[in-house]
Amino acid sequence: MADLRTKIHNVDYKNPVLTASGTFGYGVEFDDFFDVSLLGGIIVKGTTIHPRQGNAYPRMAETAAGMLNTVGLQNKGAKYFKSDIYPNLLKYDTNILVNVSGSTVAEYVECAEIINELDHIAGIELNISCPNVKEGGMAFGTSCPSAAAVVRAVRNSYKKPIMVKLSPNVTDITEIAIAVESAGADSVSLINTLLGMAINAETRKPVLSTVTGGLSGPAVKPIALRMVWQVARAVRIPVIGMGGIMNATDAIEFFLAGATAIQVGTANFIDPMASIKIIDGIDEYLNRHKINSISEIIGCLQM
Amino acid sequence: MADLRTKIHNVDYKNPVLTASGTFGYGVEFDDFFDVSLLGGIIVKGTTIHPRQGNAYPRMAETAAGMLNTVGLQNKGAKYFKSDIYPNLLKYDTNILVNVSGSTVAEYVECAEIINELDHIAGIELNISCPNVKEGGMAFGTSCPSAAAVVRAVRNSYKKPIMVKLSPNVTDITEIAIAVESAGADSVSLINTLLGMAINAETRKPVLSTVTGGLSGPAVKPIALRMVWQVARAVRIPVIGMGGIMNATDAIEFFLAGATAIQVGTANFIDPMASIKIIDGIDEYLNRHKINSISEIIGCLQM
Amino acid sequence: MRKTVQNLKVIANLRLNDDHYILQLQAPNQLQAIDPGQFANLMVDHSPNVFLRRPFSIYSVDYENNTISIFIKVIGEGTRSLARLTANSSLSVIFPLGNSFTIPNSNEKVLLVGGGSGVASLMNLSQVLGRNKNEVVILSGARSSSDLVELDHFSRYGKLYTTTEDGSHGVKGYVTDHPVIKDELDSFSRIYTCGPDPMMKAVAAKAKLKSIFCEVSLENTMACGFGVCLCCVTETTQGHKCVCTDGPVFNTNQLKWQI
Amino acid sequence: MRKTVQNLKVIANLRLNDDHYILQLQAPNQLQAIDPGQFANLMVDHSPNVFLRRPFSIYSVDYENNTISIFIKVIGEGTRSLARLTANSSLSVIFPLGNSFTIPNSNEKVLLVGGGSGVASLMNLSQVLGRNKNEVVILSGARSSSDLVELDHFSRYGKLYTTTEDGSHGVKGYVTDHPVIKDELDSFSRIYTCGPDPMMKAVAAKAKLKSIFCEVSLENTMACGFGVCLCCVTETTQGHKCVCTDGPVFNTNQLKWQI
Ligand SMILES: Cc1cc2nc3c(=O)[nH]c(=O)nc-3n(C[C@H](O)[C@H](O)[C@H](O)COP(=O)(O)OP(=O)(O)OC[C@H]3O[C@@H](n4cnc5c(N)ncnc54)[C@H](O)[C@@H]3O)c2cc1C
Ligand SMILES: Cc1cc2nc3c(=O)[nH]c(=O)nc-3n(C[C@H](O)[C@H](O)[C@H](O)COP(=O)(O)OP(=O)(O)OC[C@H]3O[C@@H](n4cnc5c(N)ncnc54)[C@H](O)[C@@H]3O)c2cc1C
Ligand SMILES: Cc1cc2nc3c(=O)[nH]c(=O)nc-3n(C[C@H](O)[C@H](O)[C@H](O)COP(=O)(O)O)c2cc1C
Ligand SMILES: Cc1cc2nc3c(=O)[nH]c(=O)nc-3n(C[C@H](O)[C@H](O)[C@H](O)COP(=O)(O)O)c2cc1C
Ligand code: FES
Ligand code: FES
Repeated sequence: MADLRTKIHNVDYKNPVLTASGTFGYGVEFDDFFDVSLLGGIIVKGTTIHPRQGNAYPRMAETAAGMLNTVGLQNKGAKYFKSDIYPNLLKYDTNILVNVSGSTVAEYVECAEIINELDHIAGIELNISCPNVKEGGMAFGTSCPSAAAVVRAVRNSYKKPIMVKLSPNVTDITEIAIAVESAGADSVSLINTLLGMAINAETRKPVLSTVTGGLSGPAVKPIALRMVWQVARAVRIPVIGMGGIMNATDAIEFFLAGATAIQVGTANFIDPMASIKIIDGIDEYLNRHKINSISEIIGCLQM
Repeated sequence: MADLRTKIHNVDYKNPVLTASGTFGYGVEFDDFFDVSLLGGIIVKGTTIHPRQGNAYPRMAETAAGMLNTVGLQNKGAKYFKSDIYPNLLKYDTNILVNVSGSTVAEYVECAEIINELDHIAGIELNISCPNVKEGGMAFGTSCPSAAAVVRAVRNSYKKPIMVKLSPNVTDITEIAIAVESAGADSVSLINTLLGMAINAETRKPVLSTVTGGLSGPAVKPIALRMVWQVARAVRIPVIGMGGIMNATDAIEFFLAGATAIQVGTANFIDPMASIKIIDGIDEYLNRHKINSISEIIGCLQM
Repeated sequence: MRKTVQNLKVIANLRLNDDHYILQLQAPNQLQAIDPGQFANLMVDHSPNVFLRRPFSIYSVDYENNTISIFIKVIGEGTRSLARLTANSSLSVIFPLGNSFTIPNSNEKVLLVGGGSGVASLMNLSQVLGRNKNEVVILSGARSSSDLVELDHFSRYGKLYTTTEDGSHGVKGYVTDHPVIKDELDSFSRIYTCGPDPMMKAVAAKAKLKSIFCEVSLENTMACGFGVCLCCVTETTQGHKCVCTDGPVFNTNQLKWQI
Repeated sequence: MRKTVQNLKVIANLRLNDDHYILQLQAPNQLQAIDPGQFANLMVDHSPNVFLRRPFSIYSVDYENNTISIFIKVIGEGTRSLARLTANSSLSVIFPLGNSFTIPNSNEKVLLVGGGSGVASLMNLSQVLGRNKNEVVILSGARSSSDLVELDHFSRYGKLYTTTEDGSHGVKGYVTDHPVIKDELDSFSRIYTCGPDPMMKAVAAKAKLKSIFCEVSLENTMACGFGVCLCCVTETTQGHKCVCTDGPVFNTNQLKWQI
């Protein structure tokens, strides 16, 4: 058994496999499948200060080796999370992070303040990259000043680690990463979904209610891997990689590119056991290559 | 038989199916497979003023529903094209466009001037979006001023239509499209490849000699379709769509999104007959839907 | 029953006609209770263009032999690929998923209205109702007689009527043109329906008019099938609800499309 | 012969052992000449993670029955999927592709050195050389005896020697440790080789030392296989050349890796 422990900022993770926001519910949906406490961490569903109905149906389109979604941050709001969901998460012996979104900087701050009151939450993942909301979301994450502004504001009122989730829909993701690092981010996670679109040729209509949506799955892996590699060389804070990770080999590629930890997203839909299998597979890889600890391969791409 | 004729700027095309630069050689490589004159047009290989060796091997990595390439504009230069290749293209009764690249604005201009001397060439496709060269290429296509500068300079010395090929590796592709339209582009084509990366987990090395490369194939179709849709609503000049088109249904989706014509790229590798099958399939679609002419579906996405 | 991901063995793939198949799957262990209306999410291997699983109602359950069967109508690459599965292959299945139909009291007379392959989600229900000693009437509507399959099977559990749009079997027209709905609706205390949206809406409208209890099984497109992606929502009187966990069965009074 | 895309019928898929298969394919029409060293690009259907075609040498040709065969060593998902093909399935094949080995004069004594599955590209050559009345010596090197297949077949066309790294068959060691190369190389006027890069380089170095004509067949990764993507290049004395059209056969004097 290799040493899978990793550290993101000042928080210890038993292993480097987290589940991505919006693809793992609140974890409880997976209780039937496996012991969720085996995970390195869970990033729960995108949470906003006010309840959100999300976008209209249809919200999903299957694409080549991927899918588009336009959920639009449907959630019952931070207060409901605190009162009704948080208590159910206390049973988990793993790091739970809340993915926080807002339409304005003030909303991000208000939401983060509520999460700040919750002891069993290890940190927040600041989502400045959701492509499926009219206001806020990706609009913040695609320019350096606005990205930095959100992070700075939340930094002032949130005490625990802030992971900032970056958008891939930008010309130069390292610029944004550097901006949020300077503004006080403790780590960055990437990538969120790529803005895409699907059309039904027979009906001549867009498939999604909002026309465009966010692309995820193996289709985006080459782009995600490139961005993780670029960002890991540009910032000093830890980089958490995701985008199309389906198995342990994919995960290893992200570690080599410089990710301190990874997140499993769309794979959870196809195989609910994916994240657990990935943990086992990483261990198997390290043993086979006679590597003692995961830290020995992070950023160790041989050029 | 539906009317497949389309017009890009002032040039008539017998049908809206062109083949994408770098995926169809000079056309002659397909003579064994089918009568190349049946195509709406051919965009020949990326051409530069000076001969280029291109990048080192390995230049290719297969990815989920796609591939990465880093050919790096290997070609024998514009003069060789004029003397040795152009004469072989005279036999084709279709529109032939030359894809022109350069490391500096001056190189683009010099190259375009040589192509300007060739009567049987219907226009140039200005490649300001190649992700696989150290100088020029995508560097021009990712900022409005530099994109406009190249187009303006070439516009002064090239007399026939200029199609400008846009990079998807940008925050807002409509800005670039508008910039090149203002600078004198007669049409825009999109998308070129997305910058990606592949790692071999076993060897712990990048798969490509240049580490990063350009992603193409069905994996990118949702992104391409979204960008074509956005650009078609932002500019008045014709938009030529491409990115992951494998069959006629894919092509129809691009027409609905607003493409006046489409280009077939990576599909040529997997099925050399793909472009011809797409022409037939478009005709079949139009007949089945009782639509007389391709022009009746361009941009006709029902919202 | 706790939902699980299991590799089931294909014991048979019965071809009913060109477009309709019944896939029989063997579970390795004792099946726990599967309620009528619940569904399974099937992995499609060996199909380059299918990325996500495909949801199907659990057509019937055999607790003695620990087998379930799935009724498949071929409509695209995923169903085409499943239709090609041969005996002894292995299939990854997540099941049982979703809620289930409300079971009436034993004496009630109930109507099951299936449109096209939607009728599949009513088979397990009809068996349970049969065992429950309900008076069951089944109305199966389709475009043409070739879409009407497994009629013998259904008629074992209740009185069976059919409609076809082209008149090739039963009453010509839509299900709502059938006398059972036009003239006899009052005699039923409950209606259960599954099929194309317009059909379900038409049936629900009739039920509402007569204030008859009506449940529908919806078939929204799904990414996960177990409540985590929030892609499969339908609008209800209480906002967006997931078809995969809050449904697939809804009382039509809850649904926004109820007129 | 003009290159074509054809749907060939699988007439048999012979399993030699766990990892090695011979796929026999029937062409619908009369085969034109296929030269030794040429290859075919095979479509892999029903495999979700395989996007591009896979190139394979044309192992042998039967002009009477219009069949070709392909030797497949399973190394990843594409080859695994091809190994599963059953008789009567249809396979899209682009062929014949690439250049071919130079055929010597009839009296010449030639050495064929194959490493692992690289030996496959030498089968057709050995047949042609046999017919050409050459004195043919074949040296087949592999990791272990289980990688040495089709030996009977090869020995029909020449004198066959083997080496294995683990000593389980023939001489223990690499092909370059075999007496035929160590001691008898002078007796050959030509060497043809295909296998892993280090092996080909070692053989080429010996050939150069003795100034013996030496051709290699390279196996660079390919996207198209017919000269349009420029992905498969190798460095030569005349710059980058495409392995799929300028090769796969190169005289080692042309190659940059020739020491
Ligand atoms: C809860 C549930 C239970 C179901 N039970 C059954 C069953 O018992 N038997 C059965 O045959 N089918 C059933 N279905 C439908 C089945 O899931 C789809 O037919 C299948 O997913 C299609 O996959 P495909 O790859 O063949 O088609 P695709 O290639 O995915 O789709 C082909 C075309 O059909 C459309 N389409 C696909 N799925 C749906 C849908 N659910 N609603 C509307 N349009 C759709 C697509 O947009 C596309 O135009 C059920 C669906 C759900 C959600
Ligand atoms: C001209 C030519 C002729 C060939 N002839 C034969 C033949 O007759 N019989 C035969 O069994 N094979 C032959 N090959 C090799 C064969 O094409 C590959 O084994 C096959 O493409 C692998 O596909 P896969 O999907 O199984 O493996 P993949 O999953 O694609 O690859 C598995 C691993 O092998 C590596 N790999 C794949 N292909 C190559 C390669 N060509 N060179 C180096 N590493 C590679 C990959 O990087 C990966 O690490 C030939 C190749 C070429 C170019
Ligand atoms: C259905 C769905 C919902 C998502 N919701 C969120 C969300 O609420 N917040 C967020 O930051 N990312 C969200 N994401 C993005 C994922 O967390 C992840 O960044 C992305 O899917 C790429 O990883 P993958 O390819 O492994 O899925 C969502 C993705 C999907 C597919
Ligand atoms: C191997 C390869 C080489 C390419 N070379 C060029 C080129 O020289 N100039 C150019 O503008 N685009 C080049 N492209 C990009 C294609 O023309 C096209 O924009 C891209 O591949 C997306 O379309 P597709 O998904 O249909 O392939 C190349 C693409 C590939 C795969
Ligand atoms: S399909 Fe994912 S929540 Fe219903
Ligand atoms: S594989 Fe495309 S040029 Fe050789």
